Amino acid sequence: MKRLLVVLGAACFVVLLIGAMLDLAPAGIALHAAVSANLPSSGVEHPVTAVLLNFRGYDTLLEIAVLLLALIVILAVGIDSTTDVRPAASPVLQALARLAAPLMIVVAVYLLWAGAFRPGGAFQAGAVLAAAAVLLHLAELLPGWQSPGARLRLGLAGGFLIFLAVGAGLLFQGALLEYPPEQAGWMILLIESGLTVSLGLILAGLFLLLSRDDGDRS
Amino acid sequence: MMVWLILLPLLWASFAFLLGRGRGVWLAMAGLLAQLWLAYTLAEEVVASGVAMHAVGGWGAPLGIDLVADGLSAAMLLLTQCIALPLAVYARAYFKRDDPAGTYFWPLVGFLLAGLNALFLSADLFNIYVTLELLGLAAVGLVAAGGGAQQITAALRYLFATLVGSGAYLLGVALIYGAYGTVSITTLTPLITAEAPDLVWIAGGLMMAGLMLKTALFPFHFWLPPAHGGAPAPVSALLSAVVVKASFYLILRLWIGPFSSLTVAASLVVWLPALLGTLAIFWGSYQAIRAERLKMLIAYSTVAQLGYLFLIFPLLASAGALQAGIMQAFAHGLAKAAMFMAAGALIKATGQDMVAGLAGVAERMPVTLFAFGLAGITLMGLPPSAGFLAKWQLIELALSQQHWIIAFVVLVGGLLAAVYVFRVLRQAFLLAPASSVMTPVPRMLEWTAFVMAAASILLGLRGVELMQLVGVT
Amino acid sequence: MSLEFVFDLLLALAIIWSAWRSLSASRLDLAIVMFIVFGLLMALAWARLSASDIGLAEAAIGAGLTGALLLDAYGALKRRET
Amino acid sequence: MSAGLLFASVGVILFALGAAGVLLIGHLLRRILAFNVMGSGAFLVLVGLAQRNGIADPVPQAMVLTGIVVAVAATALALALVRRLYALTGKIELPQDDEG
Repeated sequence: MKRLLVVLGAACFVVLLIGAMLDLAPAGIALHAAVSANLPSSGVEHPVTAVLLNFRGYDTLLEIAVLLLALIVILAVGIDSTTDVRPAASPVLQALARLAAPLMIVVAVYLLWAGAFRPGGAFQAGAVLAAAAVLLHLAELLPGWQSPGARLRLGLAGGFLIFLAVGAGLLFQGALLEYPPEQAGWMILLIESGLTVSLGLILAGLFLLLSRDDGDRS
Repeated sequence: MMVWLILLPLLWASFAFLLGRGRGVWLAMAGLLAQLWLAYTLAEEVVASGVAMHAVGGWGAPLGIDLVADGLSAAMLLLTQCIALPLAVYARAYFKRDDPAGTYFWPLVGFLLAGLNALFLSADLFNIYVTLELLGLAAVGLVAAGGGAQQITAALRYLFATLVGSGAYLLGVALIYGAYGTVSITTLTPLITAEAPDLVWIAGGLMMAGLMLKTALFPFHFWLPPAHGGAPAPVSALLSAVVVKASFYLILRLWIGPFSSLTVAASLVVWLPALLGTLAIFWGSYQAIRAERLKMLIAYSTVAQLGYLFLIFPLLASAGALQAGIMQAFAHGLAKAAMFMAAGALIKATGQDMVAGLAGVAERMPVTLFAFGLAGITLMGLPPSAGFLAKWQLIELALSQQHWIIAFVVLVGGLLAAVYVFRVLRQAFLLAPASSVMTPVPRMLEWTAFVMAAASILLGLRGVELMQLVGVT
Repeated sequence: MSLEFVFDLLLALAIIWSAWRSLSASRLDLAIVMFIVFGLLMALAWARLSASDIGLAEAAIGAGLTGALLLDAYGALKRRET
Repeated sequence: MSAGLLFASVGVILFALGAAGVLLIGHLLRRILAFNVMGSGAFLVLVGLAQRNGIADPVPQAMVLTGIVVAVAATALALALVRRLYALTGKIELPQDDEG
């Protein structure tokens, strides 16, 4: 009964909403034009990066807070620490991981640098770093995390704190995250570099914390 | 200045995390004290010189994100900081050194408060989505932290409810952006008033439904009692007193702001929230009267008290309705925080959570019980409490607009509240069985609860200032 | 009907199909694999919407990291059972 | 029909599919999958509908990037809770009775 109701409701919703979307007149405001017009004073050349770190940088600041928060919640909830055994990694995978990991770090740096002009940036770079960590973990070259020590915590929160510090520093001479146009370039690069490292660590941490019951096995 | 209300909690939360497990109490206290001062100064400034605004990044809407503090936001900010500081004092005494639920308490509370303050200040629909997620995940984390199977189950139920709620909200925002090309509330309001295609109605419905789910309005209340009833007392207090009010605030803000032309066009729509609110009052009170566990009783009372907030929607044509709603939010916030704090002390002392096990506490813990009773007076709406002021104004407005049914619901709701409050008090005044042992609890737990309860009464005497603040638009 | 539109239409159907399979597959491991396929098809859709930034992020985070998290959780549940 | 509108419609279907899944599926890992499908649907609507005239708009694109990161944070958190629940109770479903 519930099943039927939900399915019927979902179907009606789809029909109604798609119908309404087809009827829609063009939007009155074209923000992409405003983005292009202000791109020269944003400090970067790639419009998406400009929106992410300048025009709507405040969204991104809060989003990093959400990510850091999720990691803290996982630490606070605690995963069971019973050890269990997973099949040993093959030597082929280990050799592959040793080869791929440095390469992935190079790719991350490239993506970070490229983000100023073309698709790429801190998120993609951080994700690649995290992927390298996960690969190393699967190849058993990097243990799962138990409880992060002081240095690791600094790495996890560092990118967010740099972002927060730059934003707050700018508050004293204007608005939150109001970069002076001539200095916006290096400030955004500074923030993005910090974010790349921290995002890489946090995203890797989400994985390494969840599978930490494998860490203390050997 | 208002920006610091967001940055400060983010800062002390991060530093508390850097310090490590169980640390950061004093950092949090200092931050909370500063936040209280900031919120108070902001409220004074809003009363003196009107709505305050901050264009983040210096761009201004619609390209950038605006932060706006009007009377409504300033009042909610003040309420949040007023509850957070005493709660922090309480929590410090509540969590023992090695309590697993307290290990990351301070960073989580910091992020929660940052989410709340950011939500109250934001004038951008998408930015509000991010603040909702920050708030929701922090709240779920606080419920789950260090908990057993019961808490984890409650946290998962809460998590899915809050995620579906923000998902619906996000789809609404996507449709709004598609229709108008902006998500700035200030820019949108005249655009929606000028022309609202069908799509915008669907968007409005999705956003409202999502937010009602997050506010636990009947029949979306299923997740609230286990989460608020199962969490540690300081967490329950924070969630019941302010977190559910955040999504209510958003409903109100959208209702009287961008969607005001829609709600005027469909006059029957205004009765839907009021109807659900009425059902919430009856169902929540009924469950509270039946509840066997003390904290479940208080949690169901929250379901009921949230119902009052939704009774104001048919009355919003008069300016006083908004003030009555915010007064109720304040009264319930302070009283419910006090009740959960008192309950935490009682549970620690008696070592159990049943209402039936409270016999004898009147004699041994008079301060705590007095706090519980004072908070109960506010919930019932007896003079001179803030709850009385809110309910009295609600009844007056309802009668002046000939909606006698609303006045009737308010009166009956007050009587039902009296039943469940007296159920607890009566039990507490019974003689303790000879076998009962009570562990002494830190004095701080009893007195912070008392201060909050007293505040919920005394606010009734200072209601004029609050109403004046809310009136600034 | 242009060739591009035919491609988009096929992609759209493939996305819906993979989403449906990832929710309805009776075996959990198959469901997760279908979800990863869904993520990769989504990345393709983002590229078609000239949003390669999202495409990159979706492939790396949406399909990659989420997929790894899900598979790891599946493995943990599986190992505990035996 | 432009590519934007086509994918926006796909987004609506995915959202409805995911939402129905979250409501109907008891198994928590599958419910997390359904939540992710629902989120992806909302993201497609956001970008697709905004680009229905065929012009790329970086603003919703940036919003979706933000949304994807938030979604992965929520997913990881949900998985942590599910794994904790499984370790404590051996169950991957929530009990039916919730009015206790």
